[in-house]
Amino acid sequence: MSAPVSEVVVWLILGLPVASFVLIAALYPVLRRYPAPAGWIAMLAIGGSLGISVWLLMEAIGAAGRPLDFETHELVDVGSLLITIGIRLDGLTAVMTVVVTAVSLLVQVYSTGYMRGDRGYARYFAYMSLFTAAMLGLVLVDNLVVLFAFWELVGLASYLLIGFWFHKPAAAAAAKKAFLVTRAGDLGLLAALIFIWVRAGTLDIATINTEVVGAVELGLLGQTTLTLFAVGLVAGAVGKSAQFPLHIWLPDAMEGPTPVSALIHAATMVVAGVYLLGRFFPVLEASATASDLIAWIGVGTALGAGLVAVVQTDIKRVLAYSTISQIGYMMFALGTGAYAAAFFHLMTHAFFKALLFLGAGSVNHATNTFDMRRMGGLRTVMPVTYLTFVIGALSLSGVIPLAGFWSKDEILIEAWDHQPAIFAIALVASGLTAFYMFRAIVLTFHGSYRGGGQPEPGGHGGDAAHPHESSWSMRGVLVLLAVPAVAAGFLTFGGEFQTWVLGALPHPEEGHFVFDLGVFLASTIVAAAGIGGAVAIYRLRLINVAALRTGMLRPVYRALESKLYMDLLVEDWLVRRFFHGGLVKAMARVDEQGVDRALDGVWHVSFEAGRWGRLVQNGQVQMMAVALVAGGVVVWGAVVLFWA
Amino acid sequence: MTIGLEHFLVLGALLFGVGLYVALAKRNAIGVLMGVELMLNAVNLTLVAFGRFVESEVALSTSVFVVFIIAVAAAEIAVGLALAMVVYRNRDTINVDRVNLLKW
Amino acid sequence: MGEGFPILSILVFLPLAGALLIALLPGQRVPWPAAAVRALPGNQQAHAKWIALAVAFATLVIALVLFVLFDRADSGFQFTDTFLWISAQDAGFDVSYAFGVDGLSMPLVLLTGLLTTIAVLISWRIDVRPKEYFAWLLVLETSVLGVFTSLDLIFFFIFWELELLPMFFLISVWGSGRRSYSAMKFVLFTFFGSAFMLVGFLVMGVVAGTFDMREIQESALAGAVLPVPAIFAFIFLAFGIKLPLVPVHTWLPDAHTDAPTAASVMLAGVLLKMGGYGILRLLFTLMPETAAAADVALAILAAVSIIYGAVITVRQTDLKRLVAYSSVSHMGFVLLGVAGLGVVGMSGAAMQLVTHGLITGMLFVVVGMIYDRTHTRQISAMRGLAHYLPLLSTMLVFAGLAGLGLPALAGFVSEVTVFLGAFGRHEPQTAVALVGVLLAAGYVLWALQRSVFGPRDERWRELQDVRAWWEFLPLGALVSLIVLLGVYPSVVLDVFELGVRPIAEGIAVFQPDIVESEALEVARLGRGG
Amino acid sequence: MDGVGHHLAFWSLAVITVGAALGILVSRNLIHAMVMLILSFIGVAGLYLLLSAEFIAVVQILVYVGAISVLMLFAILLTPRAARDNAETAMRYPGLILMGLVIAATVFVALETDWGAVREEPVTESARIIGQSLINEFVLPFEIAAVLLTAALVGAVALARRDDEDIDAHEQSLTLEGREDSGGSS
Amino acid sequence: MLGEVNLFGPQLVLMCVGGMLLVAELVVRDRRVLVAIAMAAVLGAVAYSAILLADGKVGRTAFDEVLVFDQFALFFQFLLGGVALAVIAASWDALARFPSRQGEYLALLLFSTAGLMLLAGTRDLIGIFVALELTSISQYILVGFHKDRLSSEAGLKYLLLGAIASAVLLYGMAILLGLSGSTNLSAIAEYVADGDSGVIEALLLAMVFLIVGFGFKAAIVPFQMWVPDVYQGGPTPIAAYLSVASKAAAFAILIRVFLEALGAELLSAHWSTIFAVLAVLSMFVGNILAIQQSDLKRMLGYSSIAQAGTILIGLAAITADRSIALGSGGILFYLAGYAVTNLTAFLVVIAVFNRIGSCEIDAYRGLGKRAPLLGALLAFSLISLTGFPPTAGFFGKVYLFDAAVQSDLAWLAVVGVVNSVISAVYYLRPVKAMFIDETASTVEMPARWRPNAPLALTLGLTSAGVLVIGLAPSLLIDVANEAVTIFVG
Repeated sequence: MSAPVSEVVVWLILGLPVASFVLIAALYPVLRRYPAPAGWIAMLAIGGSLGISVWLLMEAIGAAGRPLDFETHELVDVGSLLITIGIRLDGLTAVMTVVVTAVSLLVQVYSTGYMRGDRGYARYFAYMSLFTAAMLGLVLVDNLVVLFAFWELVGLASYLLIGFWFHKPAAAAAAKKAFLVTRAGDLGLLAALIFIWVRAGTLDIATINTEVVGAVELGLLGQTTLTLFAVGLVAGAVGKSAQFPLHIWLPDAMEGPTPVSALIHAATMVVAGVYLLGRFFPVLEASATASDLIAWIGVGTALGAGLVAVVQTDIKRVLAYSTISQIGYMMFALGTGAYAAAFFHLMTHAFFKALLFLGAGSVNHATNTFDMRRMGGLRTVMPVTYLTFVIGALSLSGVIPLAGFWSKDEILIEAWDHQPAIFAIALVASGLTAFYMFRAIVLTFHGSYRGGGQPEPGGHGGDAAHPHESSWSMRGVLVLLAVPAVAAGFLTFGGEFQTWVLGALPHPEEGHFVFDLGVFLASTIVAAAGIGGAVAIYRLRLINVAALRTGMLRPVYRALESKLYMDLLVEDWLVRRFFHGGLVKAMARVDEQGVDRALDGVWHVSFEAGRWGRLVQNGQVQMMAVALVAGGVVVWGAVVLFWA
Repeated sequence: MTIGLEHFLVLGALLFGVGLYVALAKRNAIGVLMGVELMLNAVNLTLVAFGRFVESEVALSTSVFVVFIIAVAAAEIAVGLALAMVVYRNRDTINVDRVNLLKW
Repeated sequence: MGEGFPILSILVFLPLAGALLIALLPGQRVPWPAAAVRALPGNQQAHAKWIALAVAFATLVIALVLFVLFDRADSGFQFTDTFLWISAQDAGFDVSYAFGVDGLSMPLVLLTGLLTTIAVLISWRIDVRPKEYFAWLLVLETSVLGVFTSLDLIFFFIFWELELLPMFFLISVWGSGRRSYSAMKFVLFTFFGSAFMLVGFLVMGVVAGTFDMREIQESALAGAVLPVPAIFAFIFLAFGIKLPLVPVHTWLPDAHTDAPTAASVMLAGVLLKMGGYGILRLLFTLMPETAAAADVALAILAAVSIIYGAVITVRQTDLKRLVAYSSVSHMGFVLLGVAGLGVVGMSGAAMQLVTHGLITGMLFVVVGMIYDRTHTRQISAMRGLAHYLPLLSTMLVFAGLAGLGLPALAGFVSEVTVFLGAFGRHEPQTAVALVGVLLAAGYVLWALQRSVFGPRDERWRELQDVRAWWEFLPLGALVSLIVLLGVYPSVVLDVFELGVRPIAEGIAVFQPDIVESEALEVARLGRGG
Repeated sequence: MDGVGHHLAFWSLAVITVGAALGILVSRNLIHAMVMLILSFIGVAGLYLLLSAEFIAVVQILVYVGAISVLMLFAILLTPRAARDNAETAMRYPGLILMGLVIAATVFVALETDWGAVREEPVTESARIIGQSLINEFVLPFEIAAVLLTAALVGAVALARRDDEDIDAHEQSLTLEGREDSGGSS
Repeated sequence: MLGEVNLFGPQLVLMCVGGMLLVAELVVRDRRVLVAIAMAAVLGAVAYSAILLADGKVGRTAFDEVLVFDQFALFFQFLLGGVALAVIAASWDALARFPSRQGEYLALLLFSTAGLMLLAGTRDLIGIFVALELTSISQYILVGFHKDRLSSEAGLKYLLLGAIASAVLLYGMAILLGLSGSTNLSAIAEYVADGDSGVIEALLLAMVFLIVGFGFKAAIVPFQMWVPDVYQGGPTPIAAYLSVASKAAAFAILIRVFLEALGAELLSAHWSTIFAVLAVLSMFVGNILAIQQSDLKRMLGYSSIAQAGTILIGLAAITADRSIALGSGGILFYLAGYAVTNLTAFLVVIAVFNRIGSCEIDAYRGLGKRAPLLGALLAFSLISLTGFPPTAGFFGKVYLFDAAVQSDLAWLAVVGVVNSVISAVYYLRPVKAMFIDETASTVEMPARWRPNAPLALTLGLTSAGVLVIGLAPSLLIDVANEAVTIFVG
């Protein structure tokens, strides 16, 4: 099937943000002083990308989500290694590009308000363009190595944006942590791609999904090979998508600007892992081990992160843990075979989580803080923010008929079919979601105002003593995002969305709408319980939280507040004590004491030998004569005795 | 027992060894030179003995050799003594164990 | 550039001629050869650097022209320039003056030309004995170019040894810290290795009856005084020290740290490459059977170097030393790729030579520029440089990221190629080596976090960011090349493949089961079925 | 050579020669050692006679006893402030051991080697024949020896002579090598 | 008869002019005239050799084979003549210290050179002995020629040791003579070739005593201990002469005696091993002790011991069938390269000593600034001694090591290369002092100065030699190999 669109046009999706990045970088000396055009350049580019994406989505819909055929280009051809680059455009890609470009555009519009007055305004938009480009590349390409390249570039953008305010040591540290932890997972992906190439001789995604999987089914290739490959993919996904045990970077990543959190750490980049596993869904399906692995990791993460979110006092961290938890949902959805549901949730989550983050950003603009203990009562001064935030929270909590409900419901149904234990845990997590979200709403918007934070020197934001509603660009974006947060779920009714996404699979099937009354009731009850509980505890103060904290729930609290000891385990024990304190020290000892010492020893010995040797040369002529004659006699004796 | 080549050779060997000891152990430079002379005499004796006893054309060359050795020995001694004098002038001693400014 | 035109001789000896010209420049008056530069700005001593720049640039241009003219279909030596130099009658000691380039050496020659030009540029402010400095720099270039283009073992060895003296002087006169200790250590280590290499060469030459590396056959070495593995080991020692491999790497951090910036650039950029080049050109080409048998040991050595180097790097607090130690780790990849025995691995290894040269060269350039401004190399003493030195900090971040193997930058390509090429034969070693990538991210990011990031520090308020043309030029060139090779590696990789293919074919005779990739068998079957 | 006379002559000369040499070895007085040396030379001359090498014997007496010994006596007399003893240095014991080893080696070789056919009667050899061979086949060494003697003579004179500039040179060297002076003695 | 004397011509020229100088000195006191006469003599001798060569006299023998004019001898005549010229030129300043004895000095130098040339060209034990003594006695006197404390001590030590060594050598010759019944090397060779094992001990003793005697001159461990003292104490030009000319001639006679007379398998197996062991010892002892030195002259003394060890590799490297001349040819090649190299080093030392009166390495600090050219030349020669390309020393070593490898002595080559590494430690020390150390020497040093003209000229020639041999060794290798073809079976 020849593609109805020119390849160049597709590349433009990626090319426009790249151009934006290059342009801003090139004009940086000017834009540094007069930053406003930077935002326009970036938005124009991403707007263009969005336009093309939507067009392509239409095309993809037209093709029922089946991949369109594009040419591939040779990038590297050495020996048996052939790395090509080409476009993979199918329903999945089209949906992803639209989500990415749409959220991206909205976030950038929002950013023009949020970042106004920041010294790094232009730099910010350059980074954002870079990120968008990388993310689109990740989604679009058809070769595993190239995908990996974009995968890492996305990480780079994330690194740069988390560390955007690098003058804050916490931001710099968080950026490093994010990069390192995700890279640990990336190693798995790298290993997987090396492995599959060595074993199967191809890096083409489509080939792997069809021929290689087929070869395994035919017994031409070991099942282990596929499993190891899939496990490697899972490792990569776990790192990038902040799943247990590599989730620890995401909460720290909240040190970045809030729009960044919204775009990268909620809507797009962190779900790249989901995309990756979805991309290789046939592989995952073919490997039960990997499926189970990801299912249990996902659901465990969903629950654990939900628990930790309950005790967070920083609104962004609540959202971060919520993101981790929600991605856990998508992950176990993939693990349980709910491919389409996972992506449906990915899409809805992108919108409502971005909305929530941007709402948090709006609040931050007013109060100069993310600490919910210093907020309260903002409902009256920030009505738009409040309303949209509540919509987002409801959607997230899975309240019918908002978008979140439909996507989550679909996952739960599949889980129920597949593995009731997972369903049960997911249900608990769902309740927790509702609980912590409304805890956050209550603490932030209800009650009385608790003073806000100090404005940062050189930062933006206004007078925290008198909070006010944000600028039009920010409010407008919140409203715009609220629309899909409410309505995106309706795409599922005809099974359209599922059809598009399923079209990406080698053996596509017609998507259809699923609904299960039992599951619906269960999830709704749980959500209601969560909301009710939060309101009861934090608004109506039916239970004394402080007493609980110091009372019988103290160990639980401590465990939750220390993030279930994961940071401690990794940072303190693994990195600080084992790696730095043990391994590095030991090796450095070897380095300092080993080779050089040995050489010093040789040098020392020969030097000392010289020092003593020269004493023989004591200027006594008869000493010399003795040596002379003795030399002769000894040589003769030795020869006669031993050789002759 | 006939007095044969071996007798002279052993005698030469003994003389050589004693001369060597004198050269190696005596502290006076002139004493050392005496030892050297003894060694050369031992060589000469050996050569002459070869010339007397060995059945070949060697006789003539040994004699000539000995003459050359004697001449050279004389020259060597002369130069040696001259050098000893110079050392004496510089150091007021000709004891070789004290002539050790140059070392290490 | 017809047959017989001694273009390579000109290329190799042009820098030497330049060095002589500079050395002969009198302090006071301008002689006729230098009269041409009378009009140029600067004082008398400035002429030295202008001449050096002109010569280095001319060499670069020649190298570039050769690279363009290089016949990409011919896997043999091109532009050869040969005559019998030493012919000892009946003594079996015939040495050829033989230059030639093939796919393996061509990019390295280009790299040398480039980095020397950059080294000259970043030394623009040298005011201690500039004449000697630039002269030595050019002598160094000649020696390195000679190593990359020699086709005769003894000839090769001469250039190999010639490189020691310029480095000795560059480090010990213009260096810092314990420079004379470091210079001596460098010389002794290298000399030690090359001494054994010489014995290896001689043994080969004696038994093969020629020192011409195009004519030596491993099968002919069987009757040598030393068993072939011993010859291999002797020569490998020299290359291992140069590369450097753990445990003979300890000269490197000292030499790098104490050398002046340009010398560090040259050292990391081209001198270390001589080790990797030698392994491919001499060991694997001339002794394929032994090489094929030694691959497991080599891969283990490589993995140890990669991990050990990276772990030690983590501990460094001196920015330059950190970069230096990272070289140990990065050069381990070269050996790993080579140990893969196939075209992919060797191409990756060769590519790693170039990319490491560019990236580490750039790191040293930037660190040197930072040092020129802050007068410290201690990471703990730096903080928030990005506030006052935005461009330089960006460059440091860029180079650091390139160093940790970020895609779209050069390092990624070579590392991935190496991994792909090595994994088939050495699964455990390659798997261990993968961890090195993570460790690299660890030390690079740690260093960046503490040096360029962080709150403003008033101490650096007065610092000037990059502004001079001689600072922009090297940075710009390096950045664009790193990006170019990262995005479109084939421009160099194809040439390398041309060079390593015969080597791999030679080895394949002894190791028919070389598995780089199960050559699409499965995929084809799957498609068919 | 098996007559009683031969035996008597050989053994007595041997005793004289080696005994005198040992006398030098044990003597603590340089003059005594000198006398012993002359005695030893004479003994060797006697042995030459026994070996029918009359010409060599004469030369031996003339050069060694006549010239070299006198030279040595002069040297002794010209170094009045130098120690007069003939004591041994610290090299005594190494010297003894070495003497033993060398004698063992040379005696071993002398006795164990098959020196070939032994000539019963000595070839008659006279000063004339030696002289002829010196200007025929050995003319070259002869000429060289002449130059050698010249060189030695001239050199010895040049060394022993006191020149004005030598005194300067001596003083100069004292200042130049002043550092090393502390260890030495004068 | 005249034809025979003709072959003796070069040496005769030296001897006669030497005698004339002794006389001329009484009349002429002008240093220039005397030096000119001496140089003319050397040039005349060399020219004479050249004429003989051109006249096709190569291969002739004279005086009942006592003297031989072969290519081997010719090689050394040219080499030694060149060295003598350089040493005479280098003595320009030294001569000023003893104006009344200039003639003697030069004459002795000529006599000694004549002796050395003869040494390379005799095939008779008596001739060897007399030639050796001629050169030795002249050298004893020359070493003590300053007559100061150090010089006289050095002279006396050299003489006493030399006398003992000659006695030992003579004993060895006596045994050889007694066994073979001839002083002629060919006759000895015949004897050794069909010698039976019953005389092996005697032959070995003679052989070892010859090694002692010649090894003393060549400065091989353990017969080397005089070297540093004599180099340090004697006049520096004489030290240069000893380290180059004397050593060269010693190796010449070693090659001639051992290859020609004792070359039969019966002995060569033994002496090859002995030389290998002594080579190792010499290299290690020379190098390790040289590291300790602070006086450059003394350091060069130790270095010359190590160099002797390197050269010995060539003697040890005798292939079983001796079909190739690599080892001995390598020695000749190395000796020539070593001659120009070491002369360069010594000439700079002389120049510096003449100016600042010190040979301490510390005194060389800052020399690179004060006298860049001199410093560069010293550095260049030291680099050549270490064996870095592109110098004479490099090819010399490569060639000798190649010889070792060809003779299945790869281990010896390894020891050799390891020792090259060790030697870098001390050879680079003066380089560092001159060019790298910033703290200036405490010794007063004039700002910009040049050595006297003869020295400068010679220095230019020798250093050019180092470079030329390093760049185009082919010619010299051919000549050296040609010279030893007479020994090749």
